[in-house]
Amino acid sequence: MDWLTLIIVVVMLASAVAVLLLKDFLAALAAFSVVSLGLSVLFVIVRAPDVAMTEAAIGAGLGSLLFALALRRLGLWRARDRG
Amino acid sequence: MDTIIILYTGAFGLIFIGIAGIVLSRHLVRIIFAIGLLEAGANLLLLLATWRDGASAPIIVGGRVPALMADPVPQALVLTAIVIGVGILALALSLALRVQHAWGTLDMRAIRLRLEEEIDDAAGIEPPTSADAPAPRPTAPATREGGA
Amino acid sequence: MQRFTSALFLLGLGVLIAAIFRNMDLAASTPIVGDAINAAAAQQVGAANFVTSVVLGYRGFDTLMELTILFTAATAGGLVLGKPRGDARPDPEAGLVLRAGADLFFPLLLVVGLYIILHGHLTPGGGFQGGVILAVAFFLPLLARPGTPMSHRAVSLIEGLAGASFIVIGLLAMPEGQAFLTPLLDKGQLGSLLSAGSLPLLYIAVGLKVGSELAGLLAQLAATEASD
Amino acid sequence: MTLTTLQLIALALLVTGIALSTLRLLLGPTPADRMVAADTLAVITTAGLAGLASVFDNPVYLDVALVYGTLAFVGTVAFARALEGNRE
Repeated sequence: MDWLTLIIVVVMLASAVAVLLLKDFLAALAAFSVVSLGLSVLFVIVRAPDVAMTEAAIGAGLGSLLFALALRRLGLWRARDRG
Repeated sequence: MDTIIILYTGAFGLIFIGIAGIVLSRHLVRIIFAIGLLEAGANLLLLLATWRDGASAPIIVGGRVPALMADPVPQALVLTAIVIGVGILALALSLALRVQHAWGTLDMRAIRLRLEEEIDDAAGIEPPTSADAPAPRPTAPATREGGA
Repeated sequence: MQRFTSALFLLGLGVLIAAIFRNMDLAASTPIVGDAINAAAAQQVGAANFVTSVVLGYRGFDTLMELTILFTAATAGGLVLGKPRGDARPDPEAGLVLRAGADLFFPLLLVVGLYIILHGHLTPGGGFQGGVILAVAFFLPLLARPGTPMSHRAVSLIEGLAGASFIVIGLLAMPEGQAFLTPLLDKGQLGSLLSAGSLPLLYIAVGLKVGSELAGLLAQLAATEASD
Repeated sequence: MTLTTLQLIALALLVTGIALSTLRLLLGPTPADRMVAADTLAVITTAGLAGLASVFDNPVYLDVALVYGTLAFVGTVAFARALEGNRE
């Protein structure tokens, strides 16, 4: 199980750094949802299915929805074909 | 390497990245993202406090009672903490919306300047205008899309 | 200058965390309370999911306080957002795929949410998770067709009734000399749907409260005017 | 716990998928690329959670996969919806 945990932690931390470094907020939000995804798998690995389910519901559904709505209304959501 | 060391590294790494984001960022929305990361790391750390190797989930399935079960108390704490976290996130985002609506900027430096000006105005204090005073304050730059 | 101080602070923080990490006794915990609960919860509360036993049985009062915090956060968010202006231009209607998908997905999400709430004492899940799913389910049609009116009066009514019923179920134990929020009713067969006394009722109240709160918050956020 | 050969192969394939999708997420270059990578990761994770349920030999973890599978769709729809509304 060690290698699986290691891979998930590396993916999670890499996307956490990406959240702070990416200029575009759409990309940052995508990376943020990947962080909560990795966290959900880690919660399953530490045998907490209840917490994993909460994190899945919040991170995948409601959190993305909240941020998407708010960023759209803040005018930070620029769709570009290139760049 | 032990699984527990990897897990603790993940939790501490998330906390460190979250605090770094709060301290270094100048954009309000980026700070809210960083608060989310910090909260996630804290939740993981709380859950790891009672980790035991080989324990199974604290749920009885089909009348089969496992020999060693994980501690349900931190799990219950973290479960509610995550739901409250999303409430806090929503509140922070609505505050950011109000700030954008009122002042037209989300840059923390500009927001701080505006705040000081408003406090000065409300208190009736003239901005310092002596010959030895530092250069007048730059007008708040109206950046709306900022980097890290 | 500010960047430099921030970097210095982070360096100190990193050293501090590394020191804590080095001296920490990893994986040496003996969860006394947790083991006691694991040993006794099946007889005392009767729920197969011990996390549910802790959330509603042993720490029910804390859960009530946490619901209060969530309510405060949601209300404050609503207050901060304020009333949307009447002339606000709503988002354009979604494409055919999302409209058809929302119609198809609404009943599925409803069933999943109710399943998660009702089986909260048997499988992972419960009021908090199911409430989130219900909130998303009721918000999805609004995402597909912006401008659809959502009855805020009904949402507040459900929210208030759910919160009140949580407290009333807690108070029902008090006339018989027991503490607030003591689990009532028959424990039943461990692992069957009708077991664990009044815990499923409490979880239904929690689910409805969380769901209506978050759905109302999402609807209010969606009704706020876009800034460009 | 010991993994059977089938579980080992399944987990190895899933990890390969995770690695490739994460590469796309970090490299970009456009935000749409990163968004699609996040969605792919969500689908892979749903399968991975089902795989973990098999490894742990406990059906309760399947509920997590169910919730993740249904709500990942909603998250992606939220991304896509905000993009669609912005492109006049």
